[in-house]
Amino acid sequence: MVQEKLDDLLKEYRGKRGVLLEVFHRVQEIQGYISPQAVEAIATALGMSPAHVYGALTFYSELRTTPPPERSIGLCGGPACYLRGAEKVRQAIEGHIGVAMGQASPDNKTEVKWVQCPGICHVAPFLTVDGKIHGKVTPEVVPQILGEGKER
Amino acid sequence: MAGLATTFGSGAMTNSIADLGQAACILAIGTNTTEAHPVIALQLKQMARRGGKLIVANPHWIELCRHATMWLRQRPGSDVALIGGMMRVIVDEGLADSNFIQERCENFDALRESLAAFSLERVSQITGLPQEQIREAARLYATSSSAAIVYAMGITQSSHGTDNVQALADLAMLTGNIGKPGSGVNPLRGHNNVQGSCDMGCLPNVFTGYQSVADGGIRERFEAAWGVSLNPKPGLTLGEIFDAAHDGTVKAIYLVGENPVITDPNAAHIEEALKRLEFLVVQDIFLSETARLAHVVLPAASFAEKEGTFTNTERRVQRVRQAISPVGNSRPDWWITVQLAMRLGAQGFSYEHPAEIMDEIARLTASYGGMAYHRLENGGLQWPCPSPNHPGTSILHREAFTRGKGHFVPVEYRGSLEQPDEEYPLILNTGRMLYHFHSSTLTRRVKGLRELHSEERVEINPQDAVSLGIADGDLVKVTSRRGAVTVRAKVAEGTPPGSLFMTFHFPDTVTNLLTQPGRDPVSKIPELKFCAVRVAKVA
Amino acid sequence: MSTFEGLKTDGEAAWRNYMGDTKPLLQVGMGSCGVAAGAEEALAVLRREVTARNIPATVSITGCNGMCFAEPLVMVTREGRTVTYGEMTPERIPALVEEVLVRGGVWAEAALGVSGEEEWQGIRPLAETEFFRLQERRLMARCGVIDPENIEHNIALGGYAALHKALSGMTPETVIQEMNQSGLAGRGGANFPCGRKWDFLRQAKATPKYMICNADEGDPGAFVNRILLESDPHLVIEGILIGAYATGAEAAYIYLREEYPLAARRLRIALEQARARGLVGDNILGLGFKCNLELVVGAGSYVCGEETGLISSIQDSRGMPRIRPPFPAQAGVFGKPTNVNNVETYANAPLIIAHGGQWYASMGTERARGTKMFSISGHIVRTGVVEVPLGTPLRRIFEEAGGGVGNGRPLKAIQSGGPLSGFLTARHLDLPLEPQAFAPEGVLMGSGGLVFVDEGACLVDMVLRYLTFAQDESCARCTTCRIGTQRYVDILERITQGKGRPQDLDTFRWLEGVMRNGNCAHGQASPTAVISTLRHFPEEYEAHIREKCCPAGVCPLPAASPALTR
Amino acid sequence: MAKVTLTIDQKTVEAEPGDPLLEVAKKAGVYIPHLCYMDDLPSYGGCRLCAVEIEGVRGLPLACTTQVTDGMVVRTDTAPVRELQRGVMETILSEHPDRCLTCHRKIHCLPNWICLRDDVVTDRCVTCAKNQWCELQQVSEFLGMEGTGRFYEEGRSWYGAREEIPLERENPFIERDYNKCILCARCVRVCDEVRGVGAISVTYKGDKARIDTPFGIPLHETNCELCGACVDVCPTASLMDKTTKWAGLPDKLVSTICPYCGTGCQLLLHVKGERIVRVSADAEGAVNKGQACVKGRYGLDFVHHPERLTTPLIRDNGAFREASWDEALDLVASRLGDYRGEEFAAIASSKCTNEDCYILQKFARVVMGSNNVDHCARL
Repeated sequence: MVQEKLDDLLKEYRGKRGVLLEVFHRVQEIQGYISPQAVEAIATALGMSPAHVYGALTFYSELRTTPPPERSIGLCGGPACYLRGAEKVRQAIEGHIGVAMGQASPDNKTEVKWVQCPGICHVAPFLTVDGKIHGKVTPEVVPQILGEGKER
Repeated sequence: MAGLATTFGSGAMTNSIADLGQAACILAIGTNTTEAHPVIALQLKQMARRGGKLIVANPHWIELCRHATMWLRQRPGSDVALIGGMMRVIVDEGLADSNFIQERCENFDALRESLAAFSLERVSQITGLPQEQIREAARLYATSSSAAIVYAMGITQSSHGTDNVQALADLAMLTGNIGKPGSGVNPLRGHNNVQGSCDMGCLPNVFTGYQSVADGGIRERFEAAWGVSLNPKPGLTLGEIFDAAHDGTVKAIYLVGENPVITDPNAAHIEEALKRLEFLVVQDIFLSETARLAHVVLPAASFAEKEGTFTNTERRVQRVRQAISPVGNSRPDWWITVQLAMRLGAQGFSYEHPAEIMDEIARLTASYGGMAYHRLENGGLQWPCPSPNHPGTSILHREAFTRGKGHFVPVEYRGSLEQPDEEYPLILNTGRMLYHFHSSTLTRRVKGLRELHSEERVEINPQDAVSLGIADGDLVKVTSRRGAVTVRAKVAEGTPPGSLFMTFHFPDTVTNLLTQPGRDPVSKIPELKFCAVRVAKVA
Repeated sequence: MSTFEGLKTDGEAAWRNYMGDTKPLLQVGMGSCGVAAGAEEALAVLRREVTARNIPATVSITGCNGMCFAEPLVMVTREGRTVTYGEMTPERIPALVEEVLVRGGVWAEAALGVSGEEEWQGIRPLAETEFFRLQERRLMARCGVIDPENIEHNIALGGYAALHKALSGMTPETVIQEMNQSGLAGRGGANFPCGRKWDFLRQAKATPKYMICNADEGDPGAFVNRILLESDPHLVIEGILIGAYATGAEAAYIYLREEYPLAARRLRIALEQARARGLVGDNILGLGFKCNLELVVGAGSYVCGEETGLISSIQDSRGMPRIRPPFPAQAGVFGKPTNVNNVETYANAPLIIAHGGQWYASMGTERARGTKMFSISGHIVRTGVVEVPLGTPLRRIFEEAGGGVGNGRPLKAIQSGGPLSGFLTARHLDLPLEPQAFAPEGVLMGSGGLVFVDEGACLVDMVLRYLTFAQDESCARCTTCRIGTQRYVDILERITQGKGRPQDLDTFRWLEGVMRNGNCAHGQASPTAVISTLRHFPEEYEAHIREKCCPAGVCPLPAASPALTR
Repeated sequence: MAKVTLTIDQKTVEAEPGDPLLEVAKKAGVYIPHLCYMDDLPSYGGCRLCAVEIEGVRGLPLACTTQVTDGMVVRTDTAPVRELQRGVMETILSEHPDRCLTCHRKIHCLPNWICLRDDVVTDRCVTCAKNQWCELQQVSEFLGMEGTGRFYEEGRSWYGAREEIPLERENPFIERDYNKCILCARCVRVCDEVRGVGAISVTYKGDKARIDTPFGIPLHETNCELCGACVDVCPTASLMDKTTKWAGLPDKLVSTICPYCGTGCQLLLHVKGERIVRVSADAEGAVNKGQACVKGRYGLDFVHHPERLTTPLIRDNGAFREASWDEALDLVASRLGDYRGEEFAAIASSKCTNEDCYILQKFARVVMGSNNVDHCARL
């Protein structure tokens, strides 16, 4: 299924240039990440070496080389969030779910990561859960947002 | 190499390796360059990197395809049709170089007439390629400012190898792609010194520099130089020698550094032939499968233990230098042969050093006339190098062809000798891989290379694998009309449906038990790239 | 092929219909700032209320008008006057509907202001509010006014007229002349004269030429480009096309950072609409000008905001800034001549062409012409985006538009220009907002991000964050940048842990000199945060290193020196 | 195009306009320290070492990215240049062991001597196989570096709490130790730009940046051809020939031609006593210009293989026995004497030298009177 979608997708881009980022985005949409097989296939379709593709892939923080976790928690690392208490929110998140910033739980259920500042500084500090934004977060509301269930 | 000789008057690579990188377009056909000639492949990749057009024609997906502008996946054995089709497009669309044809070539009308049979409909049918692709390839090749053809054993090891080569030569002449930088017809030789051993007259019909033994004048010169009278009758070719050994007409063989029991087609026949000899002496650096059949084995020194020269595929004569003393009691080949000659009472075999042998070669061979060791110190010289001040020749046929005018040979498509049928439905192709060489006499004695690949694999397309119930790594039996081998399967996307691929590197799997002995009528090269087989999983 | 006149007529009709004489128009501010504050839910509730109660009203969307602090915004237009309501969270929407639609009045307590110059139903004009009164809204004229997903609105309010003017009545040379005359300098931070840059590309021989819009607004705390792209994407597209015409570029890319998905969506819609109307493509407006415009979305890399990093990224490679020479104007994307400008730079072009370079140059200061957008955030009451004439004192932005710190603590520092720039002190509030005034203080004015920092923050710790960012985003080409940023991080970390050594400050200055030798601005300038704070806030470092204390109480150290408490 | 004339350290030099200054200086005999530049390849500008002073140019531009122009006046040995170069070097060395520079005994030590110093075992210079033939070490010594300097024991620098990167030595020929890597990307560029393979790439960014294969798989599972070109260009001990890294410096280098395919690559045999301890591609090679393939570079061990034939063998009652040359040659000569004429055939080898081949066919024709001589050119 995923393989077929990938094949169809790559047919569309075969031999083109200036499309690698778009291909990455679309493959990630299909697979949730960019697998070793996908890197091979992209390389063949676009006439590059697999290492070139992988080098580019790992250059970008938003592209995944491993399957995505079930739940992704992001905390903004921008200055407004920092100034408005993101550090304390980070500690609250880590304390609540038991996963350190920049890590995923061993079962890959939950990850916690810094996200780049998207310029919505009026809701600082904010966190995202699977893309949904929770603004003006305080350490006290973190358990409410993240719900029960400490990741071990 | 007979094909090129007919057309141009010389069978060697017309241009140089470095020159390939300068081409605007390269047609690489019947060559898996990155595996078999990795360093030459660098030039092809450089050319593509600089924006040149690389056309890869190969039934198999090869690494070079990654760098190619076009990949033509013609059916095995359909090269003449493909080239004929390209020529037809070039002529029909007025892309031929009529000045070049008029001034430098002859017999064009015959070629043009022969192209009548190469309508794109028919060519497309034979090759399995869309007409548009053939057209595009023809245009790409013909309209580039310079276009080179590179080929290797995929073209020559065929029952119609001479046809293949002549068609390529026609294609080059048709577009004026001869005698200028970045062009030409460029066979890539398999062994370090194939070119040299041919140049040196290790052929039954010629002395050094392709001087015919049947030509009285030439023979007289050699008789004068060597101080004997010489046999005017051309000798037997390799295959004929083994046949004659089988029949008993040849009774003694002095075999140096070869392992035909593994490398020749129809290996069982060869082994039998050698066993029937009254006397076999083998001279080698290892006790090869063939040496095991000998009456006497003479230990030779390796390349690192002697002085000499090799002539590479671009006709460049380069110095081989001694790095260490001969291992054990081994001796350089020339020295051993000289000892035998002296013991047999011959005159004219007293050499102190290989440099003296080269001086004798230069005296007797026009194209080597200007070669001498002191001139070969820095990078060697490319023949023809007729005189002591001549700088060597990087591009042949610049002003005129060696034979005068370039001779167009009409093309005719012939199928391979053994077509697949119900009983043997698949085509077996054989070739080389990067990590081993020939019968792997040398490479399997290198630990690391052996670690990487130590056994034969038969490559099979995923489609065929599925329909035959074969999985990657399964043990399968490959059977032809001549024999069978058992080998592990490797399911490979790059192998075309209906085909199998094996190397001939591993003595445990004698691939050449399967291949067929049919040879090209002119060049006598066996059809190693095409035979009908069947494959089945071993229960 | 549509003529411009036809498009204009259609646009105006659509706009009239939209604004409506009979039915009230309700627009929810759907910038990502609005969405973050709950605008999507607010819109849903509004739609539901209007439908359920069967009220004749048009419910639509608009972009952000810069008042992010008051999101979600709802603009209600009736009788030609638009009242902007702030903090219209889903819970407050029913009340709004009740007050404004059912009763037909206004909700004065929730109203931020009204359009136009006079008071209306007891609501003062928005333009007179503290947030607006220092602003000169040119680039942002349509932000928060039109539906950004509707090209007709943009055209009705003057969009694409400048492009039409250039294509139908000006040569590329005269376009560049106007640009030169305007004095417009690049808004991305480098401040290079735009007209001259375009002229380089125009004079390049090789073809095709490429025009690239740098929408990789990566500076944390900067979001002026986001507001423009989300609220009036066609303004930017028009500017790029004018640039392409002036330079002879046949192809253009907008390189957008991936953190702006809504801007990507708006740009895709805008491009589709523009293509459908012959405003982008092979024969633009039937005037024989060809320019294809593609959107490329990044994937999370700060250095792709550097123009050559961006070019590498478009070209299917790691977004590593390149070695110069060759410069992009000689060999950029795919080895062809290329020009890269920032979003806001392009957005100025239609204004300059429509009104003339002279007109444009009359705004701003002698050495910095025109208006500039700034995003203000951090310790400030009103977070948002303003557009002011260059030369406006920083203080007015902080105190009037921003409303000051607002928490009782005094202002300590101002971070301007992102991670490759540094920190100013409260003493610098009287600096005029022009790049030339910032430079002597060792800081860049930058692309428009201004972050205000109060006394509660520890600058050593904050600088450590900036350097960590610079380190994470180093492309890894230059040893000086890749390793130099790591050493800064190591030493800063040590200092915040009370393990600072006196010679560390000397190492900082020395290492900056080594890093100046880097290839691109990232490597050269990432020590600026350290160096500028060393210059303006030496006491913070002294306290951490000598006294082993963190006066702000942020670092895991005593808040005051043991010596002092004794 | 007309040549340009420039001055480098008071030397007047002629060059092609547009040539990289670094290369022009090198040809003129002026050494400018560098670690990432490679001849004939586009400049990478990564190591930042090759700074110079150019009259009329601001700052200290890099010699590798500067294209020479007429009248250029260049100085490579001024105090600001050296100070910057040492600064860059100090930065690089903060991520690299520096014991080979700091040991007080190094002046007395020859390659591969056993270290008697009592020091941390894992980073003594003798644990580095590249000691004394390391480019990084040479540049350090040229610049008079005395070690890591001010970053010694800093955070994540080499002597700090740096996490060790596991070695990759699964493939038989190339050993990769990225703990010693300075990310000059020479290996990546030679693999991509010269070899057209691209098996490795710079991956990730910032402090996570590392040269790697896709997903870190072993080299031999990638499209790597194990040609060793990366090992040749590595300026540190990151990439080493796995089997011969400890062979040390050779007694002599012998230039010869590869015995495998028909390309004719010129190789350098590194010889110690009667052993070939390492093989590299000869930069002077007319065809290969410093390149080779896995067989040429790593496939010549057969020369020393124990199965080499070292003495003539004569079959006696079905089995071979060793014999002296005289005995074997006499026997062969006497037997062959019986088959003069067309009963005799000689089969030559396309692996032998021209001289060997010439002599063999001359033997067949002159001594044996037979034209039955052929070889395996057709295979």
